[in-house]
Amino acid sequence: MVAVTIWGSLRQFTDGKGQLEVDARTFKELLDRLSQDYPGLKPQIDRGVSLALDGRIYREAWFTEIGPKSEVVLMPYMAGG
Amino acid sequence: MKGESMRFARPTTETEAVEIIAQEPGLTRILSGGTDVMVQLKAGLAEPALIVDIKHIPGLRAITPEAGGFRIGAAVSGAELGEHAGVRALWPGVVESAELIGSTQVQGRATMAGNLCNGSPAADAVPGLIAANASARIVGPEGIRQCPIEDIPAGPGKITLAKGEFLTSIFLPARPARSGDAYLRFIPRTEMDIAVASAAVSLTLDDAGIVTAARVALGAVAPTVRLVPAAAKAILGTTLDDAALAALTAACSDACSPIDDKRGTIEFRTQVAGVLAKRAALIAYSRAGGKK
Amino acid sequence: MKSIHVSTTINGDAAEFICAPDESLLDVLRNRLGLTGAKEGCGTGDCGACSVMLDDRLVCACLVLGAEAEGATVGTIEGVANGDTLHPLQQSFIDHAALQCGICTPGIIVAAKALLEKNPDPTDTEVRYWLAGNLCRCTGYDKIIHAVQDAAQKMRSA
Amino acid sequence: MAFDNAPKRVFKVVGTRPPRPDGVDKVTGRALYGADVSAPGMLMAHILRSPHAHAAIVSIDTSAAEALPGVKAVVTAADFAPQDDDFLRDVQDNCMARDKVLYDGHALAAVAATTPAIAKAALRLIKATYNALPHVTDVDAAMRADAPVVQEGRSLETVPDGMSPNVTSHCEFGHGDLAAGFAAADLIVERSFTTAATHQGYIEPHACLASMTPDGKADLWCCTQGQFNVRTLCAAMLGMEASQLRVTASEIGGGFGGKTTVFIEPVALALSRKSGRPVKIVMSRDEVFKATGPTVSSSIDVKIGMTSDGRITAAEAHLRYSGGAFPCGTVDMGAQAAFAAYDLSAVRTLGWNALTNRPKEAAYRAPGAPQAIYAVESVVDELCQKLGLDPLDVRLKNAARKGTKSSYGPTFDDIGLVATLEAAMAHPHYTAPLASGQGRGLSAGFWFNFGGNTCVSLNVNTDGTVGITEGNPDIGGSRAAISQMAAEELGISYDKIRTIIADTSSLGHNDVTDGSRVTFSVGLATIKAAQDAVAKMCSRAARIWGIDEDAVIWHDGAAMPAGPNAGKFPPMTLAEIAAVSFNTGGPIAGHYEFNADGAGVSFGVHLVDVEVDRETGATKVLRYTVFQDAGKAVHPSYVEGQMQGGAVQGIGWALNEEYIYGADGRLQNAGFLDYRVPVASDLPPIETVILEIPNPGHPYGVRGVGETPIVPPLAALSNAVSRAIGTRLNALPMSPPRILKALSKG
Repeated sequence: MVAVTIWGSLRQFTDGKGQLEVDARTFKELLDRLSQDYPGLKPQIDRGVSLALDGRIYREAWFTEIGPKSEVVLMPYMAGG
Repeated sequence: MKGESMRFARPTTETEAVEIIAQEPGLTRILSGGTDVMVQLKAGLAEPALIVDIKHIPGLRAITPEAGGFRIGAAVSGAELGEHAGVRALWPGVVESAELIGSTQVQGRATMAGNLCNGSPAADAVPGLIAANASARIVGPEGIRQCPIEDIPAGPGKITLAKGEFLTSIFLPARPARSGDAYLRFIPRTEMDIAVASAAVSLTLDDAGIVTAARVALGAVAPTVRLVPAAAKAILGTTLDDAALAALTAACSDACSPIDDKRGTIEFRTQVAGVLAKRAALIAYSRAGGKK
Repeated sequence: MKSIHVSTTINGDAAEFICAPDESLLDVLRNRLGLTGAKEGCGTGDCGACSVMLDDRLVCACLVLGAEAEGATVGTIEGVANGDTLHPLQQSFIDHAALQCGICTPGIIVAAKALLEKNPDPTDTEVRYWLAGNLCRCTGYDKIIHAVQDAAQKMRSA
Repeated sequence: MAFDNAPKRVFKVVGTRPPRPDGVDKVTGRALYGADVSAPGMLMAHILRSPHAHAAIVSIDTSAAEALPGVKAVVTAADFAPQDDDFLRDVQDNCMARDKVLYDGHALAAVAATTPAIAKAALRLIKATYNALPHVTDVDAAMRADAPVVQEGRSLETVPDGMSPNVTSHCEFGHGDLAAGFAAADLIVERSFTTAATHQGYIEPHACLASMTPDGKADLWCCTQGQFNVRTLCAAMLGMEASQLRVTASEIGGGFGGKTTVFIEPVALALSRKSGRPVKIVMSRDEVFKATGPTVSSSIDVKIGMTSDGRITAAEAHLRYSGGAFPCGTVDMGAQAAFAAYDLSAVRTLGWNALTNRPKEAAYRAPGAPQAIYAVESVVDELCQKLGLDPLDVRLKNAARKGTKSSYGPTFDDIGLVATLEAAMAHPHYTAPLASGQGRGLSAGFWFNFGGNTCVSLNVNTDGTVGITEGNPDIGGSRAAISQMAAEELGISYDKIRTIIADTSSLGHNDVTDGSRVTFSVGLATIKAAQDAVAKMCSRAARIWGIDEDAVIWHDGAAMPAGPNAGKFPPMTLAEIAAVSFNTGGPIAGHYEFNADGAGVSFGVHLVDVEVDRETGATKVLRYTVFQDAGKAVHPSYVEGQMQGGAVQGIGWALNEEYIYGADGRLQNAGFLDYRVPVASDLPPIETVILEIPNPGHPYGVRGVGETPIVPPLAALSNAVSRAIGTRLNALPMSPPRILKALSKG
């Protein structure tokens, strides 16, 4: 299981929880599991999210491996100039 | 359709120019430096039927000494004017104001006459010319006439020249010893802007440093560049002491009837016009040999 | 609209073209003569990207009618290098990384060349005011000023 | 063969300042930009734009225009494919209005004709009938319940009930107990700020040349930050397959984020399809301002609590951004970036985006961050002033560092903020004396930096030279940096390498040149492609020598036996291996494609001195110094150039640049005369101090550098002006009328 921190405005879809326990070993598994367990998050996940793994930001890499002790933070998908 | 019937003429005499212009019933634009005309064409603000390039009329690109002053041809560019040591020595404020029109590139083309005839209340060259009591030579179907510069602007984008008339030269008069002039404008940047407010002061001193004659003109604070006799009166008979400067500043602010627009507010223009007049007066005073 | 036939001199060579009465010199250079080194950034004389020399005066080609080139001499960025030898300003702009996107560069080099011909030893402030009509959005102008001054120094000692 | 995967720290080519490969083309006028090419039989097109801020389109009658001699095609929204995807539909509707025009300048029809004059004349013959609607251009006004509604039904599920339909998204970030934090503060300052929309102000207007043939194949030449993105968007809008559309990126005359989307490209393609002729569109400057993407405008509240010794106890920000007439996610980035420079135990940022009748926002250098950080850094400065604390001390005391839980969630790895602050503290600028009427301001700044999809090919030529094919338009010297990294990795000299930018048919997908990603991501791919080629060259050498591949290493531009046991052979240089490549297995090439991550965040600190004329409100910038953690600076001149250019764009934003709307909702200043970007004479030298804190996510330690420098100037200038005049200013730009008004009140 990994602990995923979500951002504040998504808590309305997770019964107010800011951190979710998910059984996932990769970014893809994490997204699938979150969409399944918290259907309210699916629209945001479909629009795009980034994943910060131990401080490093991954924008869309499905197979990024997540260790059980990793710090996992969900972030909106971002664009630059 | 734009430009469909547009003609371009390049007369080589004044008479020829007058005839060509008289024959054109539609909108005519005189091209000397072209820095306003070209912008109007680009923006579709003007769709002239005739463009008359007056640069090839003899004398229109010349600066000629006359009666102790100078006659500046209507097609003399700011850069050419700035390189003329004689005019600069006699009317430094006028020359500086002409040199403030646009960039170095625009200076290579833009003329005082064009700046005047464009009719902008913010025209940089105009307050200085009015303060200098300059006049314009105008030709047209009815012949030649001389006209004080302050009688030419008629409102934003409007001038008093009749259809068929055009300006051939500007005359800067001689001036007494111990005279000086100066022009200041406010722009948000250091270059490349249209004046948000401006002021020109021309004055003459006696041996004691007392102002014996003065003319003050303001730009961008009314529908036309405005001569402000009350402001001149405020400094006449003074040595530009603090009280006189305060009276000048107040008279200038009182003379303002500006608008709020993208370039500045009524409040800002009114306040800054007074400040600029005060600062210009001090420069003119120093140029006239006055010691503060 | 009747086209006008114009005979002129561009970068030292005789040139002829026809143009519409309301056509700018910039459009003529770019669209009729294939000289696309002068750029149109604004078309209203506010950016300087179309700087060229007209009868030895620095001007914005967008503020000149093509018809006005009759009998005149025009100098563009394409004529600044001497054959395969770059002008010292051109070399200096490369050496000092005084360009990023490069769109303003032709205009700035033409303008700076006009400055150094008039004033071979300008102050930084003089360079900045002379070039105030040449907008550059990439560099913040710092390296441009260095490049002009370095070229000026090299030209003085050449 | 074996690679040393340890980060490289000693460089031969990286860190030097060679001439850029496109330099001569660009100083001689030879470089071809968007508007510089023509095609035989080419038509010129112009676009009809809305004079209304907001109106329903009742009808568009193009028949008279079509009948005008010389007109070859007219298109409207009906000529584009219907889109199901919200994002694509918005981009398309912005290119050509469908049912409503949403802002002054919104396109609704286009004409291609044999001459530009005919095309313009035809525009006047198009009869567009409008039903004018109430408009709103101010973000706070747009959020009110009774505001005119710009678009219905665009609110995401994240928006709380009861808000105006103009509010399209809501976000919240942060951690900790705010109430407890504020209770622990000795002083709390709470202020509201506004920032005007600004434009990227690239000097090159958008331009393109499209050519589609009757068999449905098309070529598109355009100035863009990303030709692959242009292909994706245009193919979808035209209903084409990607393979049939080849997009070539011209040289690009500035972008800064503004050329990361499409405006005229699909229109030119549609006109070309309809007319059967090549079609060129070049925007006027007026069109660029009215109808391409400026930044968001913003209204921001910030509340920060501090102890009397300068420790921040709690921080909160509410950001209201408007990205114009279409939904916009930029506020998410502003909300995440707002407090990134601080190590905070209690922090919360809330953000909302609201629709207004303004053009659709496009990215601009660190999108969303300058506005938020301006507000935060202004309040921090006011706290420092009120508590009598040194503003750099306070920032150091609260600085984010390795191990800090960032305000947006993740924990920071190696970051350079503390080093940057210390460099500013030690710099003579910080302690130089100031005269009366002058003020000194500073601000920290931050940007995330991105990686992204990247694909690079590297070909070893038989004469020992190397060609690199990459897919990102070079907007500020990246070809030089890419060549440098290849030279470094291959061990050959810089001048043996030529890097070119591929069209979309010549290379796999590359994301747009944005997010400060190119030197990082394309550089990384180039290094990997070089390693791929090196592996092949080692293999060729091994076969020539008849030894095992693993017994060959690459050193200093040559293959050599790994040790005495591998055999005694003199090193074979790249040129020697290349010369016999046809005999040893054929051409040698390296390739790499990936989706780059690990870009590494970047911090900067700016110091500025100003003098304010108290009678006119004019601000003169006297001295400016930029400090930035750039990671390894590959070509330091171009790193400095990014720092200087970003700083000056920020100075413009702070002092004079703004979108000015009239009561009629129309843009008042759509030109460089009244949209006042800084000119050379406005500025002092911009001094730069590069700190090279290596990015652990890159073998050379490279970080993105392009975006961070626009972030600090806003607050640095505001703090300097506020200190100079003794009154705090809370709105940008600090135009002279605003400063004079503040002085008369203060």
